[in-house]
Amino acid sequence: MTALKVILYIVLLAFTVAAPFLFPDFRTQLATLWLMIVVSLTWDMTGGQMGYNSLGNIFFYGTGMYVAAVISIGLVYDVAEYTSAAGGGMNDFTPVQYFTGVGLGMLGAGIFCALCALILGYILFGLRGPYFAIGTLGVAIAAGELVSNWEWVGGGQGITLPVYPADLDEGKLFFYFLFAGTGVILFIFLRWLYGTRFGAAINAIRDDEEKAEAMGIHTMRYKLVTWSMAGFFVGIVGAISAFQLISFEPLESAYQTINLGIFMVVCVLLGGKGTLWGPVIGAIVFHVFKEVTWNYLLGWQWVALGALIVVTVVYFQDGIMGWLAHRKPEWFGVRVEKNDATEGADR
Amino acid sequence: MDQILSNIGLLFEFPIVNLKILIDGLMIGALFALAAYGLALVWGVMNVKNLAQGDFVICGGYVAWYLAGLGLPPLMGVPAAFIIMWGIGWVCYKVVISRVIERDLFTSLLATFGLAIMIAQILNLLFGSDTQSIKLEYATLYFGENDFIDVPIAKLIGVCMAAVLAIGVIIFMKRSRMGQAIRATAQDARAARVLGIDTEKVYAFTFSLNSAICGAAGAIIVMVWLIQPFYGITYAIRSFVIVTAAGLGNLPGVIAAGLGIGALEQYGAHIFGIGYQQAIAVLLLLLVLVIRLIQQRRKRQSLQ
Amino acid sequence: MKILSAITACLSGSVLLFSGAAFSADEAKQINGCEALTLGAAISLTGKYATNGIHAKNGYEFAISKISEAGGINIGDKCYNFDVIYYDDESKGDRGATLAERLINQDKVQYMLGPYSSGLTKAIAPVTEKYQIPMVEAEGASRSLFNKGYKYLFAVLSTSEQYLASAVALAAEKAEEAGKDASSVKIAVAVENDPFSLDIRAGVLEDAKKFGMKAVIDEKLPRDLSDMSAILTKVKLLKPDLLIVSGHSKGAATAVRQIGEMKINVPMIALTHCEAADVTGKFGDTANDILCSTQWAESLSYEDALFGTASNYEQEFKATFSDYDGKKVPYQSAQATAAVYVFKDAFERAGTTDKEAVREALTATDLQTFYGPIKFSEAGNNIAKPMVLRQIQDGEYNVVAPSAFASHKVNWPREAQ
Amino acid sequence: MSTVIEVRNVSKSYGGVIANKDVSMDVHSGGITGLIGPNGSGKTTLFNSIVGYHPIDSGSIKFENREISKLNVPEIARLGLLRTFQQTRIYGEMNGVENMLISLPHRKMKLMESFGNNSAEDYERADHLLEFVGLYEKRFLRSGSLSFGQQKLLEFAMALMNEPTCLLLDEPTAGINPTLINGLIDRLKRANSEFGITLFIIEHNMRVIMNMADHIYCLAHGELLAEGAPDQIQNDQRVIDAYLGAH
Repeated sequence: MTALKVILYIVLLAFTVAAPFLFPDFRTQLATLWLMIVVSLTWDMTGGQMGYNSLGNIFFYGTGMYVAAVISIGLVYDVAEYTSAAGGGMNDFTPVQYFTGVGLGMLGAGIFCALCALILGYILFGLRGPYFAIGTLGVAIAAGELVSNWEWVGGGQGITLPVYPADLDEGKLFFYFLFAGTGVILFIFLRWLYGTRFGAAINAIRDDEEKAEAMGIHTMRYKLVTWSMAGFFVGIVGAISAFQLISFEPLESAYQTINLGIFMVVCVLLGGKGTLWGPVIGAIVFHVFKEVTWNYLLGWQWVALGALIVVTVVYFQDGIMGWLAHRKPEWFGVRVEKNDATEGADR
Repeated sequence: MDQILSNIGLLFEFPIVNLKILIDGLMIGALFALAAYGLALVWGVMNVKNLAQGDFVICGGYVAWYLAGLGLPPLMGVPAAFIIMWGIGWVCYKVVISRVIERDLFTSLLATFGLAIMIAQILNLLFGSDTQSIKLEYATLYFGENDFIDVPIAKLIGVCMAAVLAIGVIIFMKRSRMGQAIRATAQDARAARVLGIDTEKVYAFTFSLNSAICGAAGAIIVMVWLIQPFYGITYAIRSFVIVTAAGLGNLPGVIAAGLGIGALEQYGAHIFGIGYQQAIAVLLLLLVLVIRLIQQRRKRQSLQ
Repeated sequence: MKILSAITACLSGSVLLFSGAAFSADEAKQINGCEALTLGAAISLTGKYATNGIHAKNGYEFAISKISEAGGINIGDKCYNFDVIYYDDESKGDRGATLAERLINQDKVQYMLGPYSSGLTKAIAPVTEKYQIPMVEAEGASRSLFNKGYKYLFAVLSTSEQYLASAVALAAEKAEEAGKDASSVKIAVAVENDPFSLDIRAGVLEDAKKFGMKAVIDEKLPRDLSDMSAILTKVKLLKPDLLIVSGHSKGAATAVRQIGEMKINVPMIALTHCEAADVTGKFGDTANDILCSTQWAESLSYEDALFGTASNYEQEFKATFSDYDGKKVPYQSAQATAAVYVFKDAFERAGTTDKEAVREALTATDLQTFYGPIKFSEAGNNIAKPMVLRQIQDGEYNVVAPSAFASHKVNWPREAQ
Repeated sequence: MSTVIEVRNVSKSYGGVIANKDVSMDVHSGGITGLIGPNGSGKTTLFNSIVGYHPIDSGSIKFENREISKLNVPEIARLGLLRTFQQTRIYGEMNGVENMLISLPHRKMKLMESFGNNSAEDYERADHLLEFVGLYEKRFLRSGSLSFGQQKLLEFAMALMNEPTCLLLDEPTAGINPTLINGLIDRLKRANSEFGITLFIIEHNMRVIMNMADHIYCLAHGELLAEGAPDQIQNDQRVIDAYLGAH
């Protein structure tokens, strides 16, 4: 890393910390932006770096929400009673109970989702290409439908969690930094991971899985570990979202297949698949686009979004980073053949 | 649990229920099969996995509903939807699909997903999110003790039209020059091109045909059930279940799978409750995928 | 290297966009010669609740224009007029919560009108509570909203367990008239899997338990319902005495259609959302003798100074919105109007726009309106107004219960049409 | 000499067409074994059966005395039995060094080790092997941009990087510039002698295989036609007929 790079990273980090104070009115949107960044980065782990396009990563988000909610409620109350249709009127949590719930909930959600990824992956990773996408989409939809019929966690009623027990602005900062912290940790983690042998191995799976198998790479092991790492992080941000949203229900907030579930894919495609910065840039551009259309194109916002998906996928699939790599390959350390004189050297 | 057991008990206590469920299931299955047949066609011929399948169905429904509102006899809505959806399909092909055919499969999946969102939202903006249906002034036939089994003639007509359409398409594919060209392209597009078949034209035709079939299915659905802009995904999922189960280019298989899934879903809805209907459809999809996976594993292969 | 600078450029660009949006709104706007008093509302303009969301929005708009015509809201010696910032929540809870945050943070809204449906209200209420923003809502009836100790939530409508409670009581009454025990009544319940309908189910089952009745069918309808023959088949087999269906507009439409097709012969059928689904217009005779619960009916004898009588309200509302020609004005619109009216009343009594004072005034509300009396309990729900049950008799909605309001006798048992 | 691969009575047919019928052969440890036969005689089918690309109808295949006919591709590869492809397969988006590093013997790696970075030794070995096949100069080029022959050499180097016990090569000289063939033969031989890797080679080019192999099997119409030392095969009338008949 050059000194300039270090400085830029420091500037970006400083900006991350300063942002909620610079734009206090936009704290929630900034937090959501970090959520988008995290889910895009995790989607890219399998979709971009490993070549497995999942449409069902939202499964981990929803599951993370529910696991966190159940843990934080279960620490204090009986879950079934709390979630019963009348709600029981129980929502007194002391600050200690609340923060223990948040901490354990996040951790539990992450671990549970990682385990789910291992188990589901064992079945789903036998599917390749579009079948994998359809299979994962199926898992996410099925999970939402089943949870919405599961009365123990409130069924279609959803769950209402306690409110942040202290000052409001403090609460918003709290959630912003939870999201941003997860995002920064994830980014650093991925930056390191993609440089290891592990990173090379999942790239090999993406480029030619048959070859990778024939070379004796433990393809299944790497696929499972990658997906469970992605599941871990998505589970954690799901948990944070649950506490931030306070009230959520299964089909539209938790297992929101056609919202966040697709947004993350579009973000990655927009920014550039298989690159470290692509998902981040994509998430930023997408989030801004979304906020703007949702504000100024009332009613038509979804049509605009559908059009954005189609246009991105059809005409601009390499994304911003891919386009840059094409225009300026030298920025990416790609060397082009300079001369042909070496051809005869090995005769 | 008790509910499930008592529901199963009903099946044995009143055997006629089975007949009722089967009839209902087969009727809805016939329409699933129709939509799935279109999907099998585009999937097989141009390798496009069309997630907007269900939205074409709903779109066809709205066309028929709109025209009926303008005074067109409801039954004429089916051919009208067929023709108009042909046009819409052709436009979709030219603008979007033609550019994703040669690309990797995920591209077509995602592009059609975007298309699906757009269609649903445009329908919502045009017609509102209310459920809509055309009420046909036909009687209902009743059979059995206490008129237990009801078969609205409208439904019968719908199923017959579906059958006529399916047979028509089969004959077309077998006999006509275009049908032969489509089948040749499905087998090997490059070879077909070498032999002078204009594959671009074949693709455009196939996709428009698919869209038209879906439109007709939708026009039938709006007469016998109801439609809403966001119901598309239901039909898209069913189509995928059916095609995955039946395999490509296997028309009798598609019809059998369609009828079978219609019946299975009705049984599932009876036993577990109607709230699980969507879950049952999706779980069937997963089940089919897993079964196919195990088959492939035996051949030391994976499902591609 | 340049990648990083590109990224910083992107970041700062987006920041500019964000901050650009911040400097909109604000500045005292004038409406009709009075200062604007801004309310915020996230309402379903798209998605599955769009129909009813639009009914509610029309109700809000109607009230605002009426108030404006009548000279606005007089606070102290200044006059104000309401100005509502609407956002589309797409019938999605998380979207609603985000929009509420935006209304409060960016648009600096100090007062909120409610969204449509209990589910959305449930998602938004924690946010308004968090920011201590008074919200008067008219479309969230689930009891689960009123046991959370919310202090800034006020609902003009009756809670959902009351919707069909009178139908259960009616069924018990009829059974006893026929010389049978009330506990012999068998009930079939089919409700949508959402907070509102689940609360209705809870209310019905509680009441049924009091009478010792048995629920022979207890099923949930999926959200994308298009066919409920599976449930109706069971109804045919198990022959309940009372069938209860609640699933917003599409639940009502599907139920009425298939009840006709399948010749369902249940002595008493009770639904919600009949008017919103326009079942009489769509299905004609099939809808006869079906019981519909309603928060409000134009035939009731409520009245107030601004809107006149209930039937007067209906006429003027129809004159304003041509979409309602030949249909009933749904109670969803009426209660939305009432919510705005409650705000006006509270502002005038508070005599200030200070939101704490307004909240105090809201808690003390005791208002007679065209929609019925409004008085809030500690929890914020309206305890003054009863629900009424209407029966569709020859295409007309006639009030049949509770007896204090009944204009017609109930037709019982219902014959398959 | 011990037997590395032991093929016994293997039959395989594709929907009625018999590709292999009752084939038996042994590949001895440390040697170079050749497999020849006219087009369509079932050579590649046999290779695919050995490395697990498809199930066999009957018979047994053992690798180091372990039955592998029911295992699938990655499991077999992890035992140290590697193959190269007739149409080369490399990771086209990566450069030469990356291609080499990804070919490190993952089968010997524990999961935790895979999270490590490549050591200086690994780089050294990659450079050394790239030099061995004569691609050192081009090691930082995107490998997809290399010529077909160079890609083939790269694939061979990758296979060596993987430290296999036994390497199955499917037509290593096909498509290679004739002037480079001698160099390749030399390298194959050196790989065999210096690194001790058992080689099993399908080859069309008679001159090449006769020059290299110490034992040759000849397939025709899916059946084993002849086996023996190169001279024996060269003079075997049946082999000559089979090749002439194929023309």
